[in-house]
Amino acid sequence: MKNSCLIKGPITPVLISELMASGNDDAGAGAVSIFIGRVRDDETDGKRVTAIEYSAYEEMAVKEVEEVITTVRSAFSDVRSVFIVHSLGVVMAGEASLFIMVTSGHRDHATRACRHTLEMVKERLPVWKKELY
Amino acid sequence: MKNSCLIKGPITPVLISELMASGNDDAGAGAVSIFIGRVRDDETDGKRVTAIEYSAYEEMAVKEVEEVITTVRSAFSDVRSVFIVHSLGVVMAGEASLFIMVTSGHRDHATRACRHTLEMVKERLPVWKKELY
Amino acid sequence: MKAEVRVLYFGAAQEATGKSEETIMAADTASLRNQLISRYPALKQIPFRMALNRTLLKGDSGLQKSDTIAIMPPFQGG
Amino acid sequence: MKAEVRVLYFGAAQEATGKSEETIMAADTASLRNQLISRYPALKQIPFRMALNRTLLKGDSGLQKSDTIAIMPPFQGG
Repeated sequence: MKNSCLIKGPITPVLISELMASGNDDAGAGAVSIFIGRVRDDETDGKRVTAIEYSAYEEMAVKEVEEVITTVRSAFSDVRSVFIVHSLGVVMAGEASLFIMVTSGHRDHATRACRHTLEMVKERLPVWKKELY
Repeated sequence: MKNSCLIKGPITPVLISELMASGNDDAGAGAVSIFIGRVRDDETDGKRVTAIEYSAYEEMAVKEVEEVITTVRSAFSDVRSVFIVHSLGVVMAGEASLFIMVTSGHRDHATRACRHTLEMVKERLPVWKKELY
Repeated sequence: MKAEVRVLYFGAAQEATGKSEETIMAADTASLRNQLISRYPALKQIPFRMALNRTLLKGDSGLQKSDTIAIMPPFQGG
Repeated sequence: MKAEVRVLYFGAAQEATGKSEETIMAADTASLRNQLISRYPALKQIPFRMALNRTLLKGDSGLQKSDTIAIMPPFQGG
Protein backbone atom coordinates (compact mmCIF):
# COMPACT_ATOMS: atom_id res chain seq x y z
CA MET A 1 0.00 0.00 0.00
CA LYS A 2 1.21 3.48 -0.85
CA ASN A 3 2.09 5.62 2.18
CA SER A 4 -0.08 8.51 1.24
CA CYS A 5 -3.14 9.08 -0.79
CA LEU A 6 -6.55 10.61 -1.27
CA ILE A 7 -9.25 7.97 -1.09
CA LYS A 8 -12.90 8.02 -2.03
CA GLY A 9 -15.23 7.85 0.99
CA PRO A 10 -14.45 7.18 4.65
CA ILE A 11 -11.25 5.71 6.01
CA THR A 12 -12.74 2.50 7.34
CA PRO A 13 -11.50 0.53 10.36
CA VAL A 14 -10.38 -2.19 7.95
CA LEU A 15 -8.28 0.26 5.96
CA ILE A 16 -6.84 1.67 9.18
CA SER A 17 -5.85 -1.85 10.27
CA GLU A 18 -4.15 -2.39 6.92
CA LEU A 19 -2.30 0.90 7.16
CA MET A 20 -1.18 0.06 10.68
CA ALA A 21 -0.06 -3.41 9.61
CA SER A 22 2.17 -1.91 6.94
CA GLY A 23 4.09 -0.15 9.72
CA ASN A 24 4.59 -3.40 11.62
CA ASP A 25 7.52 -4.90 9.70
CA ASP A 26 10.10 -2.56 11.14
CA ALA A 27 11.30 -3.93 14.48
CA GLY A 28 13.45 -0.82 14.93
CA ALA A 29 10.33 1.34 15.18
CA GLY A 30 9.73 1.45 18.91
CA ALA A 31 7.16 4.21 18.70
CA VAL A 32 4.04 4.64 16.58
CA SER A 33 2.00 7.82 16.80
CA ILE A 34 -1.37 8.01 15.06
CA PHE A 35 -3.90 10.77 14.55
CA ILE A 36 -7.39 10.07 13.21
CA GLY A 37 -9.71 12.90 12.29
CA ARG A 38 -13.42 12.05 12.29
CA VAL A 39 -16.56 13.85 11.16
CA ARG A 40 -18.34 15.33 14.20
CA ASP A 41 -22.12 15.43 14.43
CA ASP A 42 -21.98 19.15 15.29
CA GLU A 43 -25.16 21.14 15.60
CA THR A 44 -25.33 24.56 13.90
CA ASP A 45 -28.48 26.69 13.95
CA GLY A 46 -30.48 23.76 15.27
CA LYS A 47 -29.42 21.46 12.44
CA ARG A 48 -27.23 18.44 13.05
CA VAL A 49 -24.42 17.54 10.63
CA THR A 50 -24.98 14.03 9.26
CA ALA A 51 -22.03 13.98 6.86
CA ILE A 52 -19.32 16.08 5.23
CA GLU A 53 -18.55 16.08 1.54
CA TYR A 54 -14.86 16.70 0.87
CA SER A 55 -13.43 18.03 -2.38
CA ALA A 56 -9.82 18.75 -3.28
CA TYR A 57 -7.50 20.15 -5.88
CA GLU A 58 -6.17 16.65 -6.24
CA GLU A 59 -3.05 17.24 -8.35
CA MET A 60 -1.87 19.90 -5.92
CA ALA A 61 -2.90 17.93 -2.81
CA VAL A 62 -0.78 14.96 -3.87
CA LYS A 63 2.22 17.25 -4.36
CA GLU A 64 1.65 18.98 -1.01
CA VAL A 65 1.41 15.65 0.82
CA GLU A 66 4.75 14.58 -0.63
CA GLU A 67 6.31 17.89 0.44
CA VAL A 68 4.88 17.58 3.96
CA ILE A 69 6.39 14.11 4.29
CA THR A 70 9.77 15.32 3.03
CA THR A 71 9.71 18.26 5.46
CA VAL A 72 8.74 16.11 8.44
CA ARG A 73 11.37 13.49 7.69
CA SER A 74 14.11 16.07 7.46
CA ALA A 75 12.96 17.88 10.62
CA PHE A 76 12.76 14.74 12.79
CA SER A 77 15.77 12.51 12.23
CA ASP A 78 14.46 9.59 14.30
CA VAL A 79 11.36 9.23 12.10
CA ARG A 80 11.23 6.02 10.06
CA SER A 81 7.94 6.36 8.14
CA VAL A 82 5.11 8.84 7.61
CA PHE A 83 1.63 7.94 6.32
CA ILE A 84 -1.04 10.44 5.32
CA VAL A 85 -4.49 9.49 4.00
CA HIS A 86 -7.35 11.94 3.42
CA SER A 87 -10.91 11.20 2.32
CA LEU A 88 -12.69 12.73 -0.65
CA GLY A 89 -16.43 12.64 -1.21
CA VAL A 90 -19.03 11.88 1.44
CA VAL A 91 -17.99 10.82 4.94
CA MET A 92 -20.74 10.23 7.51
CA ALA A 93 -20.65 11.60 11.06
CA GLY A 94 -18.57 9.28 13.22
CA GLU A 95 -16.49 8.06 10.28
CA ALA A 96 -12.81 8.90 9.78
CA SER A 97 -11.68 11.34 7.09
CA LEU A 98 -8.00 11.77 8.01
CA PHE A 99 -5.36 9.26 9.03
CA ILE A 100 -1.79 10.16 9.95
CA MET A 101 0.78 7.66 11.23
CA VAL A 102 4.40 8.31 12.10
CA THR A 103 6.83 5.64 13.25
CA SER A 104 10.18 6.34 14.84
CA GLY A 105 12.79 4.73 17.02
CA HIS A 106 11.71 6.51 20.19
CA ARG A 107 8.60 8.25 21.43
CA ASP A 108 9.69 11.87 21.31
CA HIS A 109 10.01 12.23 17.55
CA ALA A 110 6.98 10.05 16.79
CA THR A 111 4.61 12.16 18.88
CA ARG A 112 6.05 15.52 17.86
CA ALA A 113 6.32 14.66 14.18
CA CYS A 114 2.75 13.34 14.14
CA ARG A 115 1.45 16.60 15.56
CA HIS A 116 3.61 18.60 13.16
CA THR A 117 2.34 16.56 10.20
CA LEU A 118 -1.23 17.17 11.32
CA GLU A 119 -0.72 20.94 11.49
CA MET A 120 0.93 20.99 8.08
CA VAL A 121 -1.89 18.93 6.58
CA LYS A 122 -4.43 21.40 7.98
CA GLU A 123 -2.46 24.36 6.67
CA ARG A 124 -1.30 23.10 3.30
CA LEU A 125 -3.75 20.57 1.84
CA PRO A 126 -6.11 22.14 -0.74
CA VAL A 127 -9.21 20.40 0.58
CA TRP A 128 -12.67 21.87 1.12
CA LYS A 129 -15.73 20.60 2.88
CA LYS A 130 -19.45 20.99 2.68
CA GLU A 131 -21.62 20.06 5.63
CA LEU A 132 -24.62 17.87 4.84
CA TYR A 133 -27.63 17.96 7.21
CA MET B 1 -14.02 -3.59 27.16
CA LYS B 2 -12.50 -1.85 30.13
CA ASN B 3 -10.61 1.34 29.25
CA SER B 4 -7.42 0.42 30.97
CA CYS B 5 -5.64 -2.69 32.00
CA LEU B 6 -2.55 -4.77 32.23
CA ILE B 7 -2.66 -7.70 29.85
CA LYS B 8 -0.60 -10.85 29.57
CA GLY B 9 1.61 -10.89 26.46
CA PRO B 10 1.69 -8.54 23.46
CA ILE B 11 -1.01 -6.06 22.51
CA THR B 12 -1.99 -7.72 19.24
CA PRO B 13 -3.32 -5.94 16.14
CA VAL B 14 -6.70 -7.61 16.82
CA LEU B 15 -6.83 -6.19 20.34
CA ILE B 16 -5.79 -2.77 19.03
CA SER B 17 -8.65 -2.89 16.50
CA GLU B 18 -11.07 -3.77 19.29
CA LEU B 19 -9.80 -0.94 21.48
CA MET B 20 -10.11 1.49 18.59
CA ALA B 21 -13.62 0.28 17.81
CA SER B 22 -14.72 1.01 21.36
CA GLY B 23 -13.88 4.66 20.74
CA ASN B 24 -16.01 4.74 17.59
CA ASP B 25 -19.49 5.16 19.07
CA ASP B 26 -18.99 8.79 20.00
CA ALA B 27 -19.79 10.96 16.97
CA GLY B 28 -18.78 14.04 18.98
CA ALA B 29 -15.18 12.82 19.10
CA GLY B 30 -13.63 14.53 16.09
CA ALA B 31 -10.08 13.68 17.08
CA VAL B 32 -8.40 10.42 18.07
CA SER B 33 -4.78 10.37 19.09
CA ILE B 34 -3.00 7.05 19.59
CA PHE B 35 0.43 6.06 20.79
CA ILE B 36 1.75 2.52 20.45
CA GLY B 37 5.00 1.48 22.09
CA ARG B 38 6.72 -1.52 20.55
CA VAL B 39 9.67 -3.69 21.53
CA ARG B 40 12.72 -2.66 19.50
CA ASP B 41 15.26 -5.20 18.31
CA ASP B 42 18.11 -3.11 19.76
CA GLU B 43 21.64 -4.41 19.73
CA THR B 44 23.70 -4.07 22.90
CA ASP B 45 27.26 -5.44 23.15
CA GLY B 46 26.76 -7.34 19.91
CA LYS B 47 23.65 -9.11 21.16
CA ARG B 48 20.28 -8.43 19.61
CA VAL B 49 17.15 -8.12 21.78
CA THR B 50 14.61 -10.72 20.72
CA ALA B 51 12.00 -9.98 23.39
CA ILE B 52 11.33 -8.10 26.60
CA GLU B 53 9.80 -9.61 29.70
CA TYR B 54 7.71 -7.07 31.62
CA SER B 55 6.84 -7.33 35.29
CA ALA B 56 4.80 -4.94 37.44
CA TYR B 57 3.61 -4.15 40.91
CA GLU B 58 0.14 -4.84 39.61
CA GLU B 59 -2.01 -3.52 42.47
CA MET B 60 -0.14 -0.22 42.41
CA ALA B 61 -0.03 -0.01 38.60
CA VAL B 62 -3.81 -0.30 38.37
CA LYS B 63 -4.20 2.52 40.88
CA GLU B 64 -1.62 4.71 39.08
CA VAL B 65 -3.35 4.20 35.73
CA GLU B 66 -6.64 5.36 37.21
CA GLU B 67 -4.94 8.42 38.68
CA VAL B 68 -3.24 9.24 35.37
CA ILE B 69 -6.61 9.10 33.60
CA THR B 70 -8.23 11.33 36.22
CA THR B 71 -5.38 13.84 35.98
CA VAL B 72 -5.45 13.94 32.17
CA ARG B 73 -9.21 14.34 32.02
CA SER B 74 -9.15 17.24 34.45
CA ALA B 75 -6.23 18.93 32.67
CA PHE B 76 -7.76 18.72 29.18
CA SER B 77 -11.43 19.64 29.23
CA ASP B 78 -12.10 18.67 25.60
CA VAL B 79 -11.01 15.06 26.22
CA ARG B 80 -13.83 12.50 25.98
CA SER B 81 -12.06 9.20 26.70
CA VAL B 82 -8.64 7.88 27.69
CA PHE B 83 -7.46 4.29 27.18
CA ILE B 84 -4.25 2.83 28.61
CA VAL B 85 -3.14 -0.78 28.11
CA HIS B 86 0.26 -2.18 29.11
CA SER B 87 1.67 -5.65 28.55
CA LEU B 88 3.05 -7.97 31.20
CA GLY B 89 5.17 -11.03 30.51
CA VAL B 90 7.04 -11.72 27.29
CA VAL B 91 6.62 -9.44 24.26
CA MET B 92 8.66 -10.22 21.15
CA ALA B 93 10.62 -7.60 19.18
CA GLY B 94 8.24 -5.84 16.80
CA GLU B 95 5.21 -6.49 19.00
CA ALA B 96 3.36 -3.78 20.90
CA SER B 97 3.63 -3.48 24.69
CA LEU B 98 1.88 -0.14 25.26
CA PHE B 99 -1.31 1.31 23.81
CA ILE B 100 -2.66 4.77 24.64
CA MET B 101 -5.70 6.31 22.98
CA VAL B 102 -7.28 9.67 23.71
CA THR B 103 -10.42 10.97 22.01
CA SER B 104 -11.57 14.57 22.12
CA GLY B 105 -13.75 17.01 20.27
CA HIS B 106 -10.89 18.72 18.50
CA ARG B 107 -7.32 17.91 17.63
CA ASP B 108 -5.44 20.09 20.07
CA HIS B 109 -6.44 18.35 23.29
CA ALA B 110 -6.32 14.86 21.77
CA THR B 111 -2.71 15.21 20.65
CA ARG B 112 -1.47 17.03 23.75
CA ALA B 113 -3.36 14.81 26.20
CA CYS B 114 -2.04 11.68 24.46
CA ARG B 115 1.54 12.87 24.83
CA HIS B 116 0.92 13.90 28.42
CA THR B 117 -0.60 10.49 29.21
CA LEU B 118 2.42 8.81 27.66
CA GLU B 119 4.86 10.81 29.79
CA MET B 120 2.88 10.10 32.96
CA VAL B 121 2.75 6.38 32.14
CA LYS B 122 6.53 6.34 31.72
CA GLU B 123 7.05 8.25 34.96
CA ARG B 124 4.45 6.66 37.21
CA LEU B 125 3.74 3.06 36.23
CA PRO B 126 5.62 0.57 38.43
CA VAL B 127 6.71 -1.63 35.53
CA TRP B 128 10.12 -3.22 34.95
CA LYS B 129 11.64 -4.98 32.00
CA LYS B 130 14.23 -7.61 31.31
CA GLU B 131 15.76 -7.90 27.88
CA LEU B 132 15.88 -11.39 26.39
CA TYR B 133 18.52 -12.19 23.73
CA MET C 1 0.69 40.64 -23.16
CA LYS C 2 -2.41 38.69 -22.30
CA ALA C 3 -2.37 34.91 -22.22
CA GLU C 4 -5.17 32.41 -22.24
CA VAL C 5 -5.06 30.55 -18.92
CA ARG C 6 -7.10 27.79 -17.38
CA VAL C 7 -8.88 28.87 -14.18
CA LEU C 8 -10.09 26.27 -11.64
CA TYR C 9 -12.60 27.10 -8.91
CA PHE C 10 -12.75 25.20 -5.62
CA GLY C 11 -14.96 25.09 -2.55
CA ALA C 12 -17.03 28.23 -2.00
CA ALA C 13 -15.50 29.80 -5.13
CA GLN C 14 -17.26 27.13 -7.16
CA GLU C 15 -20.58 28.16 -5.70
CA ALA C 16 -19.80 31.87 -6.12
CA THR C 17 -19.00 31.45 -9.82
CA GLY C 18 -21.37 28.62 -10.61
CA LYS C 19 -18.65 26.70 -12.42
CA SER C 20 -15.64 24.51 -11.71
CA GLU C 21 -13.39 25.80 -14.50
CA GLU C 22 -13.10 28.05 -17.52
CA THR C 23 -10.45 29.75 -19.69
CA ILE C 24 -9.75 33.46 -19.29
CA MET C 25 -7.39 35.95 -20.97
CA ALA C 26 -5.17 37.81 -18.50
CA ALA C 27 -1.66 39.26 -18.40
CA ASP C 28 -0.94 38.59 -14.75
CA THR C 29 -2.54 37.32 -11.57
CA ALA C 30 -3.34 40.80 -10.21
CA SER C 31 -5.41 41.70 -13.26
CA LEU C 32 -6.96 38.23 -13.27
CA ARG C 33 -8.06 38.74 -9.68
CA ASN C 34 -9.70 42.08 -10.57
CA GLN C 35 -11.37 40.59 -13.61
CA LEU C 36 -12.79 37.70 -11.59
CA ILE C 37 -14.15 39.93 -8.83
CA SER C 38 -15.89 42.22 -11.30
CA ARG C 39 -17.28 39.27 -13.22
CA TYR C 40 -18.40 37.37 -10.08
CA PRO C 41 -19.24 39.88 -7.31
CA ALA C 42 -19.90 37.02 -4.86
CA LEU C 43 -16.17 36.23 -4.99
CA LYS C 44 -15.47 39.47 -3.12
CA GLN C 45 -16.79 37.84 0.07
CA ILE C 46 -14.32 34.98 -0.19
CA PRO C 47 -10.71 35.51 0.97
CA PHE C 48 -9.30 33.31 -1.79
CA ARG C 49 -5.66 32.60 -2.58
CA MET C 50 -4.34 31.49 -5.95
CA ALA C 51 -2.12 28.63 -7.00
CA LEU C 52 -0.15 28.84 -10.24
CA ASN C 53 0.47 25.42 -11.72
CA ARG C 54 -0.17 23.66 -8.40
CA THR C 55 2.04 26.00 -6.34
CA LEU C 56 0.55 28.49 -3.90
CA LEU C 57 1.36 32.06 -4.97
CA LYS C 58 2.98 34.27 -2.35
CA GLY C 59 2.82 37.47 -4.44
CA ASP C 60 1.67 38.32 -7.93
CA SER C 61 2.99 36.70 -11.07
CA GLY C 62 2.87 37.09 -14.83
CA LEU C 63 0.89 34.53 -16.80
CA GLN C 64 1.75 32.46 -19.82
CA LYS C 65 -0.32 30.45 -22.23
CA SER C 66 -1.52 27.13 -20.77
CA ASP C 67 -0.82 28.16 -17.19
CA THR C 68 -3.33 26.81 -14.69
CA ILE C 69 -4.61 29.10 -11.95
CA ALA C 70 -6.57 27.68 -9.03
CA ILE C 71 -8.93 29.91 -7.05
CA MET C 72 -8.73 28.55 -3.51
CA PRO C 73 -10.84 29.61 -0.52
CA PRO C 74 -9.36 28.85 2.95
CA PHE C 75 -8.46 25.18 3.27
CA GLN C 76 -10.74 22.95 5.36
CA GLY C 77 -9.05 19.56 5.31
CA GLY C 78 -8.58 17.24 8.26
CA MET D 1 8.20 0.37 68.23
CA LYS D 2 8.97 -2.15 65.55
CA ALA D 3 6.24 -3.58 63.37
CA GLU D 4 6.19 -6.64 61.17
CA VAL D 5 5.75 -5.47 57.58
CA ARG D 6 5.50 -7.19 54.23
CA VAL D 7 8.33 -6.23 51.87
CA LEU D 8 7.94 -6.74 48.09
CA TYR D 9 10.93 -6.69 45.71
CA PHE D 10 10.60 -5.74 42.04
CA GLY D 11 12.82 -5.66 38.95
CA ALA D 12 16.53 -5.56 39.72
CA ALA D 13 15.78 -5.56 43.46
CA GLN D 14 14.38 -9.05 43.03
CA GLU D 15 17.66 -10.23 41.54
CA ALA D 16 19.72 -8.38 44.18
CA THR D 17 17.83 -10.04 47.03
CA GLY D 18 17.06 -13.35 45.38
CA LYS D 19 13.43 -13.16 46.50
CA SER D 20 10.16 -11.48 45.58
CA GLU D 21 8.88 -10.91 49.11
CA GLU D 22 9.44 -11.48 52.81
CA THR D 23 8.36 -10.10 56.20
CA ILE D 24 10.70 -7.86 58.19
CA MET D 25 10.53 -6.09 61.56
CA ALA D 26 11.17 -2.34 61.31
CA ALA D 27 10.03 0.83 63.08
CA ASP D 28 10.15 3.11 60.04
CA THR D 29 11.16 3.22 56.40
CA ALA D 30 14.56 4.83 57.08
CA SER D 31 15.63 2.01 59.36
CA LEU D 32 14.10 -0.54 56.98
CA ARG D 33 16.22 0.87 54.15
CA ASN D 34 19.39 0.55 56.26
CA GLN D 35 18.47 -2.96 57.29
CA LEU D 36 17.89 -4.02 53.69
CA ILE D 37 21.14 -2.55 52.42
CA SER D 38 23.19 -4.24 55.12
CA ARG D 39 21.36 -7.53 54.57
CA TYR D 40 21.63 -7.36 50.75
CA PRO D 41 24.77 -5.39 49.77
CA ALA D 42 23.82 -5.64 46.05
CA LEU D 43 20.86 -3.35 46.76
CA LYS D 44 23.33 -0.52 47.36
CA GLN D 45 23.90 -0.32 43.58
CA ILE D 46 20.19 0.16 42.85
CA PRO D 47 18.65 3.63 43.33
CA PHE D 48 15.38 2.19 44.61
CA ARG D 49 12.34 4.08 45.86
CA MET D 50 9.75 2.70 48.24
CA ALA D 51 5.97 2.56 48.08
CA LEU D 52 3.93 2.25 51.28
CA ASN D 53 0.64 0.47 50.69
CA ARG D 54 0.75 1.17 46.93
CA THR D 55 1.64 4.87 47.26
CA LEU D 56 5.08 6.16 46.36
CA LEU D 57 6.84 7.59 49.41
CA LYS D 58 8.18 11.11 49.10
CA GLY D 59 9.92 11.14 52.48
CA ASP D 60 10.28 8.70 55.36
CA SER D 61 7.36 7.23 57.26
CA GLY D 62 6.63 5.22 60.37
CA LEU D 63 5.47 1.64 59.88
CA GLN D 64 2.55 -0.28 61.31
CA LYS D 65 1.71 -3.95 61.46
CA SER D 66 0.52 -5.35 58.11
CA ASP D 67 1.86 -2.40 56.10
CA THR D 68 3.20 -3.35 52.68
CA ILE D 69 6.44 -1.81 51.48
CA ALA D 70 7.50 -2.18 47.85
CA ILE D 71 11.16 -1.86 46.89
CA MET D 72 11.08 -0.29 43.43
CA PRO D 73 14.06 0.30 41.10
CA PRO D 74 13.58 3.01 38.42
CA PHE D 75 10.45 2.36 36.34
CA GLN D 76 10.89 0.97 32.83
CA GLY D 77 7.38 0.77 31.43
CA GLY D 78 6.27 1.82 27.96
